[in-house]
Amino acid sequence: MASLNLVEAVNYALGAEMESNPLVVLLGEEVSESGGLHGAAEGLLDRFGGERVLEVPFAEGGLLGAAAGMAMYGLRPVAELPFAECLFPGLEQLSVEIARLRFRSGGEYTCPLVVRVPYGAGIGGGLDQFESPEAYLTHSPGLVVVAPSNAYDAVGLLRSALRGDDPVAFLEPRRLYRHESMEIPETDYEVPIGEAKVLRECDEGVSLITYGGMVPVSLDAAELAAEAGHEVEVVELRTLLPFDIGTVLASVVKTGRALVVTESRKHGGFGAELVATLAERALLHLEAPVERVAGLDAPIPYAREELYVPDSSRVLAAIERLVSF
Amino acid sequence: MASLNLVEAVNYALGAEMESNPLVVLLGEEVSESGGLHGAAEGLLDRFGGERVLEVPFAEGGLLGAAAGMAMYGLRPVAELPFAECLFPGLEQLSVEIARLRFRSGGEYTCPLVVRVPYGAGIGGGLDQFESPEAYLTHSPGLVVVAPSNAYDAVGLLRSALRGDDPVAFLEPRRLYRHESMEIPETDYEVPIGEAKVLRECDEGVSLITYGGMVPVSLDAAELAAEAGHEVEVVELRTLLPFDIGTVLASVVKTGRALVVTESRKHGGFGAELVATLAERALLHLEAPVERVAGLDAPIPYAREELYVPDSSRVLAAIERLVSF
Amino acid sequence: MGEDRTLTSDGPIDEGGERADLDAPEASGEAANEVDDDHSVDTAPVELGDLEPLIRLFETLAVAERVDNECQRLQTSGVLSFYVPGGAQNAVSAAVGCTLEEGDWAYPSYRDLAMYLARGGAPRALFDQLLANGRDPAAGRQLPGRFSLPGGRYVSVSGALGTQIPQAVGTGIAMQLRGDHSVTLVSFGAAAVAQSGFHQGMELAARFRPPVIMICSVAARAGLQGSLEGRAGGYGVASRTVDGGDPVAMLEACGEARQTVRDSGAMLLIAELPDPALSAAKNNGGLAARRAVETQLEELVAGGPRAPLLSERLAAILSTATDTVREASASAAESAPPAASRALEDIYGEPSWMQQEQSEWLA
Amino acid sequence: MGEDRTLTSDGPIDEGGERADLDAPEASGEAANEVDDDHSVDTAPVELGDLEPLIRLFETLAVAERVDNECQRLQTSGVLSFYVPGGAQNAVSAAVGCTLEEGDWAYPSYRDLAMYLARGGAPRALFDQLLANGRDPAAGRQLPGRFSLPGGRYVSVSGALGTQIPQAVGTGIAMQLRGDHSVTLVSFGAAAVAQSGFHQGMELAARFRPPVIMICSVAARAGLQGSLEGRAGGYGVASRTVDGGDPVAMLEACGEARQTVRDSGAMLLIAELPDPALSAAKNNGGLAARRAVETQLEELVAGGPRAPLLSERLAAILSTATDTVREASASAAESAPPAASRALEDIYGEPSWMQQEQSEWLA
Ligand SMILES: Cc1ncc(C[n+]2csc(CCOP(=O)(O)OP(=O)(O)O)c2C)c(N)n1
Ligand SMILES: Cc1ncc(C[n+]2csc(CCOP(=O)(O)OP(=O)(O)O)c2C)c(N)n1
Ligand SMILES: [Mg+2]
Ligand SMILES: [Mg+2]
Repeated sequence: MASLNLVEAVNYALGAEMESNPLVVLLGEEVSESGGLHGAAEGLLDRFGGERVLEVPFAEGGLLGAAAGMAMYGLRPVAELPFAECLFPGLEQLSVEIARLRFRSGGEYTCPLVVRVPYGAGIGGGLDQFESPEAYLTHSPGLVVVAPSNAYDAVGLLRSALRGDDPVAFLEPRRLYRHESMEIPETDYEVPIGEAKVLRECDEGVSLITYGGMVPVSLDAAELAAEAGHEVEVVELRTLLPFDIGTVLASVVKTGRALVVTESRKHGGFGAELVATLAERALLHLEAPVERVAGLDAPIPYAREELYVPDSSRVLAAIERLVSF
Repeated sequence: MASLNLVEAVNYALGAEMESNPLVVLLGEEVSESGGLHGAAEGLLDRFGGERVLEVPFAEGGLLGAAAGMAMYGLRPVAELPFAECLFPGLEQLSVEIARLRFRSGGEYTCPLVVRVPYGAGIGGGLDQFESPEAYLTHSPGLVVVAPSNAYDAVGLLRSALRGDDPVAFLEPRRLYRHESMEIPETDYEVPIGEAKVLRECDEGVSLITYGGMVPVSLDAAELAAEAGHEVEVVELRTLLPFDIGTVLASVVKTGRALVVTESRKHGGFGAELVATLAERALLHLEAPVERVAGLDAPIPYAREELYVPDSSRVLAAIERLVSF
Repeated sequence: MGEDRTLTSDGPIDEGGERADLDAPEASGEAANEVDDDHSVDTAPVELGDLEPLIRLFETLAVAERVDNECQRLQTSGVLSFYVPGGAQNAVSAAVGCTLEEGDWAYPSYRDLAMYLARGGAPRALFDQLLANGRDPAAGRQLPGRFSLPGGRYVSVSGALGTQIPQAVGTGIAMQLRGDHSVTLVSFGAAAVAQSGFHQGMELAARFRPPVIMICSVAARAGLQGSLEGRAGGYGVASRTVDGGDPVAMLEACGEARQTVRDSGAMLLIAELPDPALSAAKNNGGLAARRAVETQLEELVAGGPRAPLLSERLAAILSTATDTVREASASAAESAPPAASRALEDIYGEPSWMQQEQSEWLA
Repeated sequence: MGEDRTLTSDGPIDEGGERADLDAPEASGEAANEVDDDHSVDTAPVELGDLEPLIRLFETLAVAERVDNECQRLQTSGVLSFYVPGGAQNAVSAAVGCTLEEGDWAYPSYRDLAMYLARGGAPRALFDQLLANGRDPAAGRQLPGRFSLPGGRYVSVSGALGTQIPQAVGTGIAMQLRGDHSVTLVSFGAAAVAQSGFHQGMELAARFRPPVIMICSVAARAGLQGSLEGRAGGYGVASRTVDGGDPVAMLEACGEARQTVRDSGAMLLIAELPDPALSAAKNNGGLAARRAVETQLEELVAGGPRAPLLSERLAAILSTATDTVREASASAAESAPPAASRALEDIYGEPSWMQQEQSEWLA
């Protein structure tokens, strides 16, 4: 197969799943024109027709509500949002309806759907379009939240999401859409929900836990740290809810130092859950305070966005603080 | 003045502020019939008329949007929600518009309004009405989030909220509306935003950090612990965003043991932020892992709600684990 | 649902798993007392055959009325902490419920207990849920009145107004895509009209024209701005206004609506309820509706040889309904509460480590 | 705003603080090049007095057209990463902007640069914002085209479609309560109609009848379900449809709408834009609109003694506009970017400990 970047991988996986499972349908705004705002649906309307690729009115609550009704009936809808802040008009459907439906109905109804959410700073998206919305999603038991950082994982996670029993929020780091291309195996592989991946190993040093758009930044920082003689183990979560607590704890117990890198605003972000889990369960193993490198507690500005979003030098500085503690 | 319970205190403070400041207006659903769903607006329509007490259509996004437009113009709107889950239809207005307006406009426009949110389990409210919504609010720089647990603080915090420069989410623990009455001073006192209160002091033992509906439960547990010979310092936050980091840290540095008690679902809740802050800033002072006592990671059931919501015996058990660590 | 779905080449999706079918009511051993699929009672004489639809409507209303009364009694005596009567909406709800066919889906409102009954729900199961006991399929998680009907394609009501409207439209669109000739019904009150769910549902209905009956029960147009008929027209969605106080007219209108939406896509049915300010008590609506069906039935047989048969039949229905409801309520009250473990079940297909760990807290 | 508000016994609320007033433009030393309050240029001869409103409209359109062109040039050359032209909406936007009076409030859409200009915004300030430099009052935080106008009662546009509609209605209700005889204007496109903000705004407008002009610019009704006029009627809100391609007709309609909403509450003004598929390029709309005003003006003076005066005046406006826009763009490009510290300012009235602490990260 050709080498694909992240957005091409999403497009490919959508097409392949629609091909093999006639219950999979795609709903989105402007999906007929140019395959949606980011082109992830490109060509799908032509391939599968207007019955499988539905262009909905500009209302994200309606989009998610309709997807929920389709999922309850037995289809496998994929709902595409234009950008992260569009979650808000749909959050009542996602948090109160979709996430709780199985519980509410005693298991009678379920909502196995996928909500695709292009998210994240670093692309000049302005202050009200591409935030990091995971904190609004990871407090909802019943939802699964995943965030791939590369084409391979995007394909594998999308497959798992479309074959599982639960509603999945699929966070797509907008800044990585065209970051890197990679060869995608022809095989029908899946990336299991709930499994983190250790991208870089070490025995002692710092455990760096991250996901989504912060993966390349973290790897860069780890490389810089290594050049300066500090080892860093990089754990990429891939699934945020339920995150892979075993892998995270094992790493931190081993290294004794933990750094959580997220792009979202620091206060009240998902990074706090990761740090809290470590404080509860790995305290005696910690040789230094846990640190968070995160976005500013501010909206994301259009100009000078680099001030908001963590870069490898901020990550590196934190690594250095931790090793020299 | 007569002795007031929490909901009477809210009613009293609203009336008093409307009396002294003609810019204060109240908007809500069914506020003309019986003063809203919980009676907090009782009598205000008669006292101030339909121009100051506005009954809006059943749409919480509209309610908050209209309140924002009034606040920008210069009024001091108080928007009453029927219950916590009604935040969701209004969260786009609150998170993307109201919280960010000052930043977006370079300080030109501001939104000093108050959103009143009756919240919390313990009243048989069923699984989709009275959750603990603070995690959806405390990730929004620009918002202030307060949660009184008694009539005195409710009056003082509502005054501060209505006199400050920022939008305030005012969380009212529904289970405490009629829990206890207390004498309210005749003076025009305020309870400052951002100041926690130490409800029970000790020099060593456990620092218990809590707020809102969990305050009485925590005090009960502290009392039981004291009877068993374990001292507990109870810190009531009162303001969640920005919370009083000085008081929290001072207490934990002193005792070396920290317990965070929240009613909300554990995972991704506001409690995680409190624990993370301690892991970052007080690690060397900790003599035991930080613990969270929280609601189940599940929706709140109508029947057997007591299984979901923390009670004093769960809090006590955590205290005992911490002191015997 | 959700698991074991297999794809049929065309037509509705097979339901695998353990769902009971409407026409195969659960073997709960109390079939005689159940309002089941065809609502016949053992004494049904063939001679009233052409009247059966109205008799079924009558029976649904009779049971609903008794449920309302019993629940208000339980509420007064403090047994039930929360109850919203079907009341005047019983007529609408029963008529809709009697109209729907097996493959149809229903998204009810919190006042639609009559629809629950007409859709095959047994009074005993209903009281198990009202009293939130261990036999409640939803383990007492829902507020009283927000029923689950396993196998009934009757979606558990949510506490958020209007959210069911775009969901129902989604189900209708799914029916279209799958070549399923069933219809979807969604019921809501006047307050939901201001909510975004109504707007979203109408937008989607206008764009996709799915087979969805949207039924809005309004009392004296209270709380509504402008004209609901005008709004529907503005979206390009057909509407029809019916006297919701007249169950016979409702039944007819629902039957016609079912045909209409299959032929030409979604429509809004506006059921005008009697002004609550005009009726002595909220529940009177339920009584009046049952009486209205009775009158209609009596007129149809008036002076003829079937009059005594009918009269006997209706009396039997009433007395059975009374016994059934009394028994159901008593039985429900005696049942144990839901098991503690249910507080952490049905979150995910497989419990995550969080739910697994926290089950210790339940001990 | 927000601080130092003092209550006047009746009428609008005093603005304290450091806001510039519309009739006291900021002493930025470039008044000659600014499109300021009365839009006169130094050469304005009194003889054209009755034509001034149209001349002001012409001037607004001329500047807007040049801004659009310049921005498309900047975009092509990679200087501007994002720009949505006013294009065909310039006619609507300029007409509305020229109609509003000082105390009126405007909630624009992202295509309303002409309204920004007509409301007193200077091209230089506009380019400072487009290029997100350090002189931008909002410190470059907003996407290009989402302008702030200090003192202009022109609310910075949000990226979320439709949210400004209930906000505007809230401002209108506030005007009612305060006995302020101003009006509020809110502008949006067809896509916002499906959003809940439109529905909420219409519901609130119908209930409170505040002095709000809701102007919806639609191109060939694309993306709209049903009839927008019918919808407005369904809510009980008056509507009027105007040819948005005709700025002169728009100006008249806006003036009438302003009177209407003061007399009888909110109305929906539907501005029909030329079908984008029919116009060669999006921006042609801007050019066509300016030409339309020119034609109208020429007809008004045709053959008379004022013709040469007018012609000279319009030529001067065009040439000034060209220079002003070129200069503004060049000046903006040279200005330094916003200070790093601005990334953590304007969050709260007083920065919280979080912002204070994090300012270290900016170093
Ligand atoms: C999103 C949301 N907002 C508010 C409420 C509170 N609420 C519950 S029922 C109700 C009124 C319903 O009125 P109507 O639709 O006329 O139905 P009725 O009960 O009168 O038959 C309201 C406002 C809610 N449940 N959900
Ligand atoms: C809540 C929300 N959903 C989606 C979008 C993405 N979006 C931005 S502009 C736009 C289309 C606007 O179309 P229209 O109203 O016709 O205005 P036009 O730009 O065509 O003048 C969309 C869907 C958004 N900004 N906000
Ligand atoms: Mg009603
Ligand atoms: Mg358009």
